[in-house]
Amino acid sequence: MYLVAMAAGFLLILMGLYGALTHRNILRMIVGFTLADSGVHLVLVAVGYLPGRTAPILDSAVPLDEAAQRIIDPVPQALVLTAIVIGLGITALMLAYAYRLFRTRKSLDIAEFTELKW
Amino acid sequence: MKDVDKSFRKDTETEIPLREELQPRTVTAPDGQKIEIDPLQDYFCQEPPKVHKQSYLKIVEDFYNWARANSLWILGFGTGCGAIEMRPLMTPRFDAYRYGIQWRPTPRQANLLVISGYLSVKTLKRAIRAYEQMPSPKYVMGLGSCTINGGMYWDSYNTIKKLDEYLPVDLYIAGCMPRPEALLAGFMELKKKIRKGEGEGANKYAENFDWYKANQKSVIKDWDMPDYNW
Amino acid sequence: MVSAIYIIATGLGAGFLIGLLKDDRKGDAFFLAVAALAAMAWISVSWTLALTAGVAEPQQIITAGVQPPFAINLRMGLAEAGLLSVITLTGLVSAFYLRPALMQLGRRAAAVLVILVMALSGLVLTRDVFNLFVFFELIVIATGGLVLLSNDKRAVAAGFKYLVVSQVISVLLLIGIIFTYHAQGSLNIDDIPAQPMAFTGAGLALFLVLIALVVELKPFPANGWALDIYEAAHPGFSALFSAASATTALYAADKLFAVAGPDWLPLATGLGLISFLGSNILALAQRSDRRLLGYSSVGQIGLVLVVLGQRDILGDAYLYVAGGILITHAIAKAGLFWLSGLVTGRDLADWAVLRANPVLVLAFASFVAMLLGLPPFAGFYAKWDLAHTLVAADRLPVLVLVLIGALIEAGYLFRWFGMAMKRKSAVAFPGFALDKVTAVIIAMVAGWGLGYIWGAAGAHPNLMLATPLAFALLFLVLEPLPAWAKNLLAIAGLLGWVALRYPDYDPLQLVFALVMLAGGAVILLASFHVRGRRLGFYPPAMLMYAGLAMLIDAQTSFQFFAAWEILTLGSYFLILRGQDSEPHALSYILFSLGGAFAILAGFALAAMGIQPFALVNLAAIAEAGLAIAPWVFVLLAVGFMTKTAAIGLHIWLPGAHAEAETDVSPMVSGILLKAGLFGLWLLLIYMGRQTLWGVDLTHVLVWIGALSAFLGAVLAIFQEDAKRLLAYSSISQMGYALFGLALMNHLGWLLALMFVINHFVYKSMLFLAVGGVKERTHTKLMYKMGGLITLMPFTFISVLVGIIAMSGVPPLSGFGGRWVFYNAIMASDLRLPMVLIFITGPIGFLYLFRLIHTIFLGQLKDEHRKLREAPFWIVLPQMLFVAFLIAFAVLPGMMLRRVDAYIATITGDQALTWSGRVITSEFGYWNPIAIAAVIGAIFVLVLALLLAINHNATRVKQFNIVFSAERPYKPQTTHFAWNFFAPYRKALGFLESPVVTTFWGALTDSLHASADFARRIYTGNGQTYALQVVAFVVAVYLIAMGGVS
Amino acid sequence: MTFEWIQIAYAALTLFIVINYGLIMTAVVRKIGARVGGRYGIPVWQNYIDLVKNFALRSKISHGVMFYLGPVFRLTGGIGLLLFVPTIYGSVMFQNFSFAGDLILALYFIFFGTLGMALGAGESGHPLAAIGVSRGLAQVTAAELPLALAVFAISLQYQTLNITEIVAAQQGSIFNWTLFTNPVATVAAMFAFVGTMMRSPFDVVIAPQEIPIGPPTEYHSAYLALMQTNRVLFPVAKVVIYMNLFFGGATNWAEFSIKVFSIYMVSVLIGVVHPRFRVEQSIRFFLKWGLPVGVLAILMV
Amino acid sequence: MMRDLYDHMKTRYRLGDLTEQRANLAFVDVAQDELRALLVELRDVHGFTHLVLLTAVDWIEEGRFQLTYMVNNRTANLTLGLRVYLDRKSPVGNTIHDLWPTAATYQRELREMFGISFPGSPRVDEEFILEGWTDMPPYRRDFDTLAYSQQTYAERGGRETHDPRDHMQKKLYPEGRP
Repeated sequence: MYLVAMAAGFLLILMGLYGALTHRNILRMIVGFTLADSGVHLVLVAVGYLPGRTAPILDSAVPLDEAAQRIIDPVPQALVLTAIVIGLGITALMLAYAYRLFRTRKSLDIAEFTELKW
Repeated sequence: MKDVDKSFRKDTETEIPLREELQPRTVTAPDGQKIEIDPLQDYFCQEPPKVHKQSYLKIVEDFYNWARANSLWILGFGTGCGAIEMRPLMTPRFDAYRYGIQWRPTPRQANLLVISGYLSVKTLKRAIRAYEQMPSPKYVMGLGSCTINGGMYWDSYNTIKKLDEYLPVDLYIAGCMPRPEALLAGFMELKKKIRKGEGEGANKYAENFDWYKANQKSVIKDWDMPDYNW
Repeated sequence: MVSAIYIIATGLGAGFLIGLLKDDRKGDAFFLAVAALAAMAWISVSWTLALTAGVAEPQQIITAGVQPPFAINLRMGLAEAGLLSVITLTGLVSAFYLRPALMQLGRRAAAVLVILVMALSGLVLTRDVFNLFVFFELIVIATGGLVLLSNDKRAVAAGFKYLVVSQVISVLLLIGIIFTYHAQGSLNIDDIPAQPMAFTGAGLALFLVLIALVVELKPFPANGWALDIYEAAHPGFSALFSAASATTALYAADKLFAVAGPDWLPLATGLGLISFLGSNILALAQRSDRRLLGYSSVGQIGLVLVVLGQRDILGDAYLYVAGGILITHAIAKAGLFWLSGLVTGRDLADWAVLRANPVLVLAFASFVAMLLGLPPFAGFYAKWDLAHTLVAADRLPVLVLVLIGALIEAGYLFRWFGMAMKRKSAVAFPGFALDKVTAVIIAMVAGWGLGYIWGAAGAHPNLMLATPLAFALLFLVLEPLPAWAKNLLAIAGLLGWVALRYPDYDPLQLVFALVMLAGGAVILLASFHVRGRRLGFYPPAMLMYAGLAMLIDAQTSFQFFAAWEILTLGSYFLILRGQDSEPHALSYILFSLGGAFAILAGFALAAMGIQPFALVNLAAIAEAGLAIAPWVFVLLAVGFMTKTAAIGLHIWLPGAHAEAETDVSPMVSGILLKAGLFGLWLLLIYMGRQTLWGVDLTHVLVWIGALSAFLGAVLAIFQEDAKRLLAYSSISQMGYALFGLALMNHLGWLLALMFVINHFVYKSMLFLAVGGVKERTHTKLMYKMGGLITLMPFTFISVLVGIIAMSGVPPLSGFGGRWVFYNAIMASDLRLPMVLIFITGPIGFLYLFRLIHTIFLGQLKDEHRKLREAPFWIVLPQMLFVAFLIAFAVLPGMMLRRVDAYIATITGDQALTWSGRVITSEFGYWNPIAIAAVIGAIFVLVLALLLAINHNATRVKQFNIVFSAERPYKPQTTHFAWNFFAPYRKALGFLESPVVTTFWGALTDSLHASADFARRIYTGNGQTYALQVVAFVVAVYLIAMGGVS
Repeated sequence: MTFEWIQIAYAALTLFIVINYGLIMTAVVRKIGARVGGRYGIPVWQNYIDLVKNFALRSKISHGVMFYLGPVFRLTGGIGLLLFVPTIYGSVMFQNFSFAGDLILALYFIFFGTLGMALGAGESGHPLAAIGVSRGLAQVTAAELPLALAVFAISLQYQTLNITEIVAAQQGSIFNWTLFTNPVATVAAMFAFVGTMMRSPFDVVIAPQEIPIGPPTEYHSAYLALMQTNRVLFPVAKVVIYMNLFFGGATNWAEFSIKVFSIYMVSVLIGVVHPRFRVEQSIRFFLKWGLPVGVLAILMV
Repeated sequence: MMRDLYDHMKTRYRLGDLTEQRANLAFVDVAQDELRALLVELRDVHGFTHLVLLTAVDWIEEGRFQLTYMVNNRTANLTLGLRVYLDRKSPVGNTIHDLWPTAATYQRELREMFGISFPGSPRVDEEFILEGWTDMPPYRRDFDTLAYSQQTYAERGGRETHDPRDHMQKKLYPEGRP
């Protein structure tokens, strides 16, 4: 199961990157990156998953002394939360940029913004 | 023969302006200062010719005259058709070298100016310049009748007819043209003159400088050189 | 000590606090931000000081009260503290610098700035891989925000491209991190064990992390996005981006490379080299200043990456070397970006406005020197150590590539500097804002200070404490004084130094010291003719003299090389002062640096890692017959020959000497060239004959010397420019000296020494004379002069004496040289090169006659009729030289005898006998006094005869010449001067074909053309850039791993 | 070899003999040329007359100091060259001032007069003088090359630069002359000899008719007289060097006069049958023919 | 041959009568305004590539100058002289230096010796042979060269002048012509 998730994650990453690198519309690129981000998150979670164990929440269901055997690795879970937040921040920033770019050129084609080159 | 047209009067009014390159000009020095240039004053020596005294001792002067007579260096300057008669003198047939005569390419090293034939006004100007640049004592020989009285150019509008009006001639060789033998005879006569101490044309020229100059300027209307060409 | 965690805490706290402020309280926001940055800077600096002084120990900061790997930990060591100081201080200065922009955009921008600096600090401090990612993303976001500070509309697009690429990087980084964690079970960097570079999961994961960090360093060619930021962002931010962000990212990469193990270091080396070379080459074609700085940043980071790749061999010196380069770069780059904010135009030549402020010029020069690792800055020590380590570890190719890259970088940086100094400024002078200027000055002071620290910290003598250099630097402070006062001090300094050091010199050093330093003082007499303050003349001049003084004193290879670089730098600035000297100064500095790098490589090769390396040890290497000995010889010889302008390496000289100022030409010709000779001399004394592939290298030098002598002379006779003529003549004369040296016998060396003295005297004299003429005529073209003899009699006399001495006609001193020369070649076993030397003698006569004839004889021109003699102060040294030449001609023994004895101690034979006034060799004899007396007597008798007869000669004027019974038209058409040796050109003009110039021209042109072509990969499209990053990663992976499997 | 005052008198005697010899020899040479051409030719004393006449000229001009000093340099160069070289081998009287320096001094002193003359001609302001100098200098660079190589070769051969020693080594038999012991060097030297004697085909420097007479165009009177003196002295002095180096020197004045005359005639004979080279032609000639012989000479020693 | 050419040209140009001197030498009068066209055609079409001379004659009685342009066809060995007449009071010719550069020299000479001006011809107003000449152009027939010479140059007395023809006749045939 976690392998499927991981495979799906990688698939999403590739799809996302492909989309971001082939679509010239800036919004589509951002969507592509979001997709890739999601894929990364999925991979992160999948890496931390151990078959047959439960969520790393220390409550009555999982006694503290058994926790090491019963729960999955909590670190990737923590990482993924952080990554999601950061990804959100960056996506927001990109969208803000997209808006500004659109205002300067009335266009969302990435190939239009090449005054800086060479 | 055409008669003289009494009614013709030559133009004596028109003045020729000084040539452009001899006119005073203003130039800018490298430091931006404007400076006046008077070419005739600045570029040419203005001194008149000097009359040179003879040596104090006659015997020395005689010795010098002997040397001068036996070392006649001719300026290789052919003014007219007579120049063609000078060339054979260098050949084995006449061989003027044996008399100590040789041709020099620069007036500074020549003593003898041979006016070989007619002198147009234009050439006269050059001849005067060349003569004045020769170091004294120096001698002038008129070759052919053109230099004596105009010869066949007696009525030409541009040829002088009496050389000694303009340069102190030591010797004329008559003929139209004189043969090389006549030239050689002339040189021998000149040698005799010099040895006798009579070859003082340069001093004569200096003494009568004003007269000569006036004559020269009367025919050379565009006098474009200093009065004496050192 | 305040814990380092408070850096992050302060940053975060201030960031949030500013966020809470009201929108209209911009002033408060700015104040808060500055206060926070100042606090952060204070903590960093205090840590640095404490750690350096040994008061404090490096600190591990454990967060959340749990030991790693269960919580994030930070570390504060010396490296961290130093970097943090750079980062926070840059941030602080930039905050002031950005003040107008920050005030305009309000509190958010201020907050973002603080957050950026905090994130950068965090990146330095953290020891946790994921935390690395977090700070990295924070930096991205903050950068994205700050890019918008720029007034440049294009910045928006640049920021977006940056975000796009950052997304790709973060994907790579995250995947790498998670798999690393998966493989190691820890996120702590210190827990990651060294990995072999192999096709394993862990290896792949580590590769992804490393490559993500490397891509973050903007490696060539996957770096189009970063260049756009550099170009478009506000210079205050670009400074931060270049100085702080790049430094931090590099440190992050360093942390991981440190743990990844030695297997990964070649990857860093390789990528660093590609980056360094590639971006430097591409920068050649750049005309926009900030983009150029961007390329340079990328290149420099590449260089540090190379150093990073050498951490296995650098050992303890790693921090010293990497830090020296990195921090110097950060300071210089920040300073340059801040400078660029003072310049309104974006073209390189627009920097000409800086000339309005000498301090800024000094700053610009300092930054350029810092970037290139020139003394006395920190990068110099680092470069030296790096080279030695590389050679000792047998990594010569790396050194060679690094040096090539550095040379290219020097090419565009000095070209830029030259443009700023010499071009007409196309944009109006904007007036300089005080706060911006202050920022620049702070950077400059920091750079100098760092140089001092590095000098004090390293194993080498601190250059800034060397008396000559300190004396030269004193003139920077004294610039406001009038020129005469500085000149007086300079002369006193030079003479004082010679007097001080005199007892310790051996005769050889003494000769060079007298020529270079005392001679320099004589030439400086000519400088009295300049009125005013003469800004920018004395510091470089004294820098050059300081270098020369240190060169003579040098005992170790380090001292020698440092002195060499100092004198090169000083003379470059001097040469650049000339009128149209921009291209010539550039080619001078390039050839000189190329030569210097050859010397560096040679010394490094010779030292084999042992430092300090005394120069006398060269002899040991030669005696041991090591295989490297001939290579050391070749490298050093080539290096020295760039200074003596041996043929093939000479093309800088004519222009440099010809365009220099009146009193500079003799310095760079009469004195500077001798430095190369001094080096060659030491080389030959210590190493003697070396054989490479069966060829005796001294024979090669003999041939080079003969060819230089011959071709220099041939080229000289075709020059119309008097100073160019003298310059080519210098090439020829140096050829003679090289020839003499390379003969490797007693008399040959004596010959070379006579050339050292004679060439100094007569070339200085002639350059001064021609310079004096130029002061008056305002031209160097000889055919525009003529007939100056009566107007400038003293100058004429010095030229006359100079050319008699130079052509070797008895009785002046040049003849002594020729006489020694004949005796030397008789004792040599070489014959064929003599043919060239023999023909050179009369050819020298040709150009010398041309010099004196076309300037002083012949026809005086209209506009020169009222010229005066050259200024007194220019004539005075000439007269001193004339007096010396005549004395030296009659009494050559006064100096030569001691030197002869000294040479005898080296060669072990006594070639000359000095009995009474006669000098006798194995083959012939020479009695200078008798010659002078006989010639003098005959001359006087003949003159008396002439006077007796021609005393009454009429003095005529210039047109009283026989002119085929015509009269001259104008002086211009009467002076035979232009193309004076036309028949010679007909017969031997083919020798004039500019083969060498064409060769070097083609080389540089092709570099340029390829740069211009290659930079088209930066299409400006953000998507393409992202694609390039991906392709770069894949390519690196395939190559790196392909090499493994 | 040290200096004694009596040597001044001896030197003056040498000078007197050589000037007279030169005056007569050059006249004889001209006379021979005339006879070959079928002319009677100048009297043998013609040179004396010309000299007297030039000294006796009355008006003189001067273009300036260097112009004035030019002939002085020129003649000093000639006299000095003569006196720095031992004239008669084995004679105490005619060693002249050779104690002052060796072969190298003589070779470099040749340029002394040339330089002074060139400067004087330059100050005359005459463009043709400058052209003459330009030509002369250009030609001499190539023409002197074989001599330099030949001298190098023979000084290697005799392992000395001392002229007296070189002459001494050639004594004994005619076959000890360098001419026979080192014919290649001698041939090389003769290239230079012919090239620097200002005779056809290498007389483009003074090329009369074309650039009047080159450098001396402005010279006259006593200036010219000094130069004429040098003109008879200098070639003899030069021939003496060649004689000493390659033809066994001279042990008495009779041998001296025969040898000098014979060597001098080499250039004369070549001159009368060859038309004039342009400068670049003569440069090419010397580089193409003279140089290889010279190189061969130094390689064969 | 020459006649054919003449007939051919006659149809288009105003030509005077053809004066044939020899089989290959002829002269013809030409109108001044047609001269240039004619010369160009002769040069470019009919092979008269060479300007032999350009000279002038002073027809003082008729009050005009005659300019003669003599052109030559080398391949056919034909020489044709074109005569143009100018008013003597204000003689202005048409410059043809652009057709034949040598013409400039001829025109300079004509300007100096006859006072015929050729506007546009290079250096036409610079002096050519005479230096500093102030009088009327000496080749004009109203310039009296003998009078000028007598008024200008010093003469030596005692000169005897003989007309060569009379002198020889007297010498050869003292009794008078047979």
